[in-house]
Amino acid sequence: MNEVERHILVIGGGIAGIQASLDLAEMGFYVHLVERLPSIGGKMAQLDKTFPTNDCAI
Amino acid sequence: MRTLAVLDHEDNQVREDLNFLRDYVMQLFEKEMIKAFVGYRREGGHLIPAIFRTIGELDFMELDHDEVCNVERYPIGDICRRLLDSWPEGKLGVMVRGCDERALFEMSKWNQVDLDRLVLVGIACSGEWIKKCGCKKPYPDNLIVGKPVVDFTYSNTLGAYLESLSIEERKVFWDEAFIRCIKCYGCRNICPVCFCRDCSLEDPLLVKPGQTPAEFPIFHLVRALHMAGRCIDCGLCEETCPAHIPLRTLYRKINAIMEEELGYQTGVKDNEVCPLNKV
Amino acid sequence: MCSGSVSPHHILRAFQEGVDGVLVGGCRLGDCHYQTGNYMTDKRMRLLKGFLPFYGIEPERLRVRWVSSAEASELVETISDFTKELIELGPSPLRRSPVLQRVSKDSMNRYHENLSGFGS
Amino acid sequence: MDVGRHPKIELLAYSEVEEVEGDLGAFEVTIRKKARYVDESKCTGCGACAEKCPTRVPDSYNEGLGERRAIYRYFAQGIPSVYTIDPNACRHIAWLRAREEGSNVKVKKCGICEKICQAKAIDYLQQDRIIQRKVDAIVLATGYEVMNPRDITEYGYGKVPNVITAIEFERLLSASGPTSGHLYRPSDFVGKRSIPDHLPHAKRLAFVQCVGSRDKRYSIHCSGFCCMHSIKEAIIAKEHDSEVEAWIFGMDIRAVGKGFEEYRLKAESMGIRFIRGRVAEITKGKKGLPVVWYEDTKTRRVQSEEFDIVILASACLPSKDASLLVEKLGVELDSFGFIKTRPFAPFDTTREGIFVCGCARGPADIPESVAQASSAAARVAQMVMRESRKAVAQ
Amino acid sequence: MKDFEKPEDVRIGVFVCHCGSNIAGYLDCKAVAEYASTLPGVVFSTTNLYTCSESGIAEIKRAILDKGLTRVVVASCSPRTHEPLFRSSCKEVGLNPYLFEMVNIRDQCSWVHMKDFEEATEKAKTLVRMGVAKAWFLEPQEDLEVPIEAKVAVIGGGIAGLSAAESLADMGVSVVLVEKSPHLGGLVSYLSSLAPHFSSPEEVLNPLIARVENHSGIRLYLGATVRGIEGYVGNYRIRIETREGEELQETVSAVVVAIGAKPYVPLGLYGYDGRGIITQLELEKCLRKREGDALGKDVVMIQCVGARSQKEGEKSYCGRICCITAVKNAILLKELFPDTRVSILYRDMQTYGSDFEAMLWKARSMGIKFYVYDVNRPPEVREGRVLFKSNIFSDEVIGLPCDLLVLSTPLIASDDATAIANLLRVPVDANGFFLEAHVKLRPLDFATDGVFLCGSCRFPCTAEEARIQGMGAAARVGALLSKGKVVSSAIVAEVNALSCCGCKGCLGVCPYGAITYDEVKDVCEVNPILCKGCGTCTGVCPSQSVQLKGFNPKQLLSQVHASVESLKEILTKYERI
Repeated sequence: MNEVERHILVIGGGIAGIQASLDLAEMGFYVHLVERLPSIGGKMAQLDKTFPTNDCAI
Repeated sequence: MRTLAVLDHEDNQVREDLNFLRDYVMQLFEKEMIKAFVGYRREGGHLIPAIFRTIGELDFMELDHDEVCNVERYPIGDICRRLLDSWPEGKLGVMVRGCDERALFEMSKWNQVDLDRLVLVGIACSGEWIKKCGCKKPYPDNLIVGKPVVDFTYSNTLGAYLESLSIEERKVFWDEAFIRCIKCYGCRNICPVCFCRDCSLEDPLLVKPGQTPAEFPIFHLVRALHMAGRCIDCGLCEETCPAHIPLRTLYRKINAIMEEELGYQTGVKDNEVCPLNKV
Repeated sequence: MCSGSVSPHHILRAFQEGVDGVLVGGCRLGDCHYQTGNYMTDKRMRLLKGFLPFYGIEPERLRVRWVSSAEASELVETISDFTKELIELGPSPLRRSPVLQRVSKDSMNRYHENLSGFGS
Repeated sequence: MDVGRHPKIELLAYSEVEEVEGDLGAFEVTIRKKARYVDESKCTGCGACAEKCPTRVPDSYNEGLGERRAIYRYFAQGIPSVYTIDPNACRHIAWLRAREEGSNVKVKKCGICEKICQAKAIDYLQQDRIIQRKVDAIVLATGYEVMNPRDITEYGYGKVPNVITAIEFERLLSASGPTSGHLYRPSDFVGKRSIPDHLPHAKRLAFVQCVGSRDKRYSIHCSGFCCMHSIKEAIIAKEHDSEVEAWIFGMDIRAVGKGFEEYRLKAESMGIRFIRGRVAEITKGKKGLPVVWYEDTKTRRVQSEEFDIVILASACLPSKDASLLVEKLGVELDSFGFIKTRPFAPFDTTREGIFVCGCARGPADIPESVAQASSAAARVAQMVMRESRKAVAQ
Repeated sequence: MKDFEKPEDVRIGVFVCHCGSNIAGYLDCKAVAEYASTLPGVVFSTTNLYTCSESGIAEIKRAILDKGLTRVVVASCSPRTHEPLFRSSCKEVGLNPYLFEMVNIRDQCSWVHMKDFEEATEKAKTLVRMGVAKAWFLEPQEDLEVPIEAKVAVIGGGIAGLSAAESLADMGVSVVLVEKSPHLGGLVSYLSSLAPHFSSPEEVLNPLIARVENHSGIRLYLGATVRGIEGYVGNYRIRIETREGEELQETVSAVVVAIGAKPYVPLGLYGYDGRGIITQLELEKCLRKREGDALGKDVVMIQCVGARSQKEGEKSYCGRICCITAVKNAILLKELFPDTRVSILYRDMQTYGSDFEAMLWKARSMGIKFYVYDVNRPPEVREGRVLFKSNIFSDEVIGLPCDLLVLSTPLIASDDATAIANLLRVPVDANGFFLEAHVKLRPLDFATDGVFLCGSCRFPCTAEEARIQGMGAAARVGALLSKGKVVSSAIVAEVNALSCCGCKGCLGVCPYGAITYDEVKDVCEVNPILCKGCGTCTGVCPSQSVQLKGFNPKQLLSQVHASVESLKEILTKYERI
């Protein structure tokens, strides 16, 4: 869809940053995901299970 | 030229039917409606199915006699299927009894035989035949020779008896029957509606191979399930089974359920697909 | 994958292996992700359920249950209830009664008289 | 997990954005890649180093409940699953720095992890690296910060033992948490070397809603997901141990999403009690257990109830260090401190070419964040494509 | 029948996962792994804390390379979560992804047998034995690829559909927008103003409608209904009946459903008569025309009318936006007619989020009264007064004079939701709202590929949330289309021409019409693109000629056997060893 490679910067590696990066990448953009902590996952990674379906957050 | 030797005392009813049949088939040949005709002729005291290609050969066509009749029956449906496959064009006349016709109807439903290439010459069963076979409809729809006998009592006595037993007793009965099976596949080979090229009874994971008796009850139950919506109760399987296992009763039950639960009868020409095979 | 793909072969093979019960699960009728899969299963199971007792397997040993993926509790209840029922029914007849090995002479004869009386 | 392996995503973990110039279609971004003191390409994440590392430090992933070593992985399944040395904790780095500056502070030499690492990935001298990237658009997904309830003195967080925040309780429940899922009272194990065995299980839990939310003194907004979060934690606690008694104190229980009301009814059917009203105060009871003082609207009298653990559903606040970055980018904040967006242009910040999604623009639960992330991506694609078409047209 | 690899070529690796304590907490993973190593064909077996973590994946890859594995069996959680991840990891090191089998020892074992450690371990061993048995009979498969062109249909012209259409068109995708009513805008166009910023619907809708109407990439069908949808992702043929009644067909690669919802009419509740006792939507109509003085001095609103209740005909869910609408309308009423007394009776005030909560504070500051009513003793309406027992002042009955009673009712599924669901063969939940693929991780996709949803047809949502979901759906479609092709799973049915006797028994059973009869060869054939892999045909063929790749009779029957017998017996029976 795009002739020239487009680059997008995503700041923040929580669930929102991850999903945005994935969707942008699937749409053909090159994504740079910057995350302050040593690994991505944000607050959701600290959750054991998530409502309303109770399956694990990983 | 007819050979005289065999017929010592003739029964005029059979004589009448035979002549009527011969004239009818002669007309079929004259009108070029058929290329050949499948009927019976006598060989070493037995009636065997034979192909008559010219009017002359019709002289050898025979019917059996009530007294001496030993109800010799053959898988006419299967014979027609193979003949039609080997003769790509032209029509085939065939003498059919009630069961043969039902077999052909059912086979046409499963796209195994093309009814348009068959001219059915129906003959009604009577006397000895009805007693021996005991099927529900001992006469074909395309009835040409003989009168349909309707006043007879259809009885499924063994089936009724088994239904009266308790579930354990029934199991003992069937185990005693199934253990006699020597896995000769006779029932499958003679059955007109068993036309699969690669029978799943021979899949080692379904039925344990290399042992007799055939692993039961799975061998028989799987075949019974395949009979659902197909078996036309012609009884060839039970007749041919060397161990006299009451297979017909088993398959009558499966199709009784088909009728009760899913409201479907086999062997009827309305070519409505079996409910198990449509949405 | 749909309940429609469960062939009677699998169920009969399971019973032949001597299992005490077979539970066939599927989506609720009308809820099938593949439209009509479970309608086909329903027909096959009604046929099997009617036929098994004729051989000698109690129909309760084959249970069909429409449960949607959202109803976890119903599935749990179905399975525990089915297990309870099977415990009451006892081991499968294919395991329970002694499996005949050889056919004795007199049982052969008894079988013939028995049969000839019916002239099927 | 897919992000880690997607060919089109360059993952710059443990890095921060320093400067941003330019606008839509041509942004110049300088990023500081903080030194991990571990070579990312070599480290296999085996964890041998962490086992032998002598220094123990409170683990921020477990909200300080548990401990981690100076060389650590933020959490077990984290991506990239590479270890990092915490420069402030590691004895050896402090020793190296002391030697360099010639200061005479007494620090013991170490270097155990370097010896153990078969992949030879440890590199004490690794420096921060500054990298430049040219991008067409920027998406802020800086998330939120959980309010530290210490400022609300009457709830006694930090003073009364066993009063913890929802995230801390989450770590207690989690299998990968400090107590691997066992509900022990924090006062019984925090600060101890290892978890003493056969500790008493916490049986009575109180969930206090709107801690810092809907409160003029702190933040008037409602954080959206903490009601549901507390209900979920109560249900899981009850699944872990059926004798657990859970009370949820809240003005309105906001279960507004798809399937949320049914989830709340499930909680009620499991015996979780909902008390309408705001908790007044939490004090330390006789046995050192927290006592919750609240007004029972039925009897219209002030009641008190003692609990093993009190969980404060603290507010979802805009994250402070994200706000510093956002100022640098010249993006305005709204009255609540979240990133400002225009009505019906929900992802455009005040600076063209910079977009926002997730909790950075306002409290949102996971389904909303995911939906917002997807639509922010669409918005970005739309703007960038329109921009490139305009550029081509000129 | 195909010949099989030599037995020694079958080298199976078994990976038993602890899944934190989800599995290891309730059964002995080490024992299961040790048992697995005794099974024939298993050359490597191990356990790890999280097989789905990067270290777990790395271990699988290393084992495949070092041990030359030709099969991988992972015993962990449900295939739904990580099977694609495991399959692609095998593919990355050169192992065909379909030579992989997952055994679920979490949801089907440890989670349901939490109390009996030994039996759970034994059951896990049996499940692993069944997995290894099937692994023996796995055959390599290749995924199918279908080219896809950038053309999409959007059903529904409300704010969600408009946002999706505009966003897609701007991405260069050509869009076909079908709207049942003659005008665009949907429910929003009937409102007086929109929470939380009180912007007017025209302010929001008109620019959007203008952009959509004259966007070159969007073809509009107003007053049109969708009559039929056939086909599959990349090739949906949609039959549309236009306003003039002629029927035409559009071929698109994906479909976005945005048919919105409709308000619940509270017949028989609180004496609703549409004049003195009206719904919020009817109130909005009055506010739109700015005539309010006819409404009277005292206005009372009751929340959760027909919602959050188990009664017959009422809805069990919370309508999410009715509180917000009530508070917004109350503020508007107060601004237009400052001296009317407005009070709201509610169970829980669901003004979630920052903006809506600020609106609630504003409403309180304007003197709007809020009372909590007890759900078990709902308010009664008698001669112009509303009587109710508030559970704050427990025994006192409060009577409020009421010239106008406004009932806040939830949005319910639109009438043609079931029709569209049947056309697209997608599921709806108990309340008639569409069921998305995953409520959290894929909220805007359907389980069926190529079909997406947004707006209130998924669940009631505010106008702004509908716009967000609309653009989100556009992004999901964009992601699908950008690759230019669709990779469909290799798990499809296949007819073994050698054993098929052309009886057409399977033809009538296929819900997707994927099976055709070849006159010349006298056999049935499966069109792999149309086939969705449901396997219903395999259940009906007596000679097992039609088989599902990956679930053929050999594999399934071997599992049935393995549940009881030892693996050796099965393999000898099938002359594999």
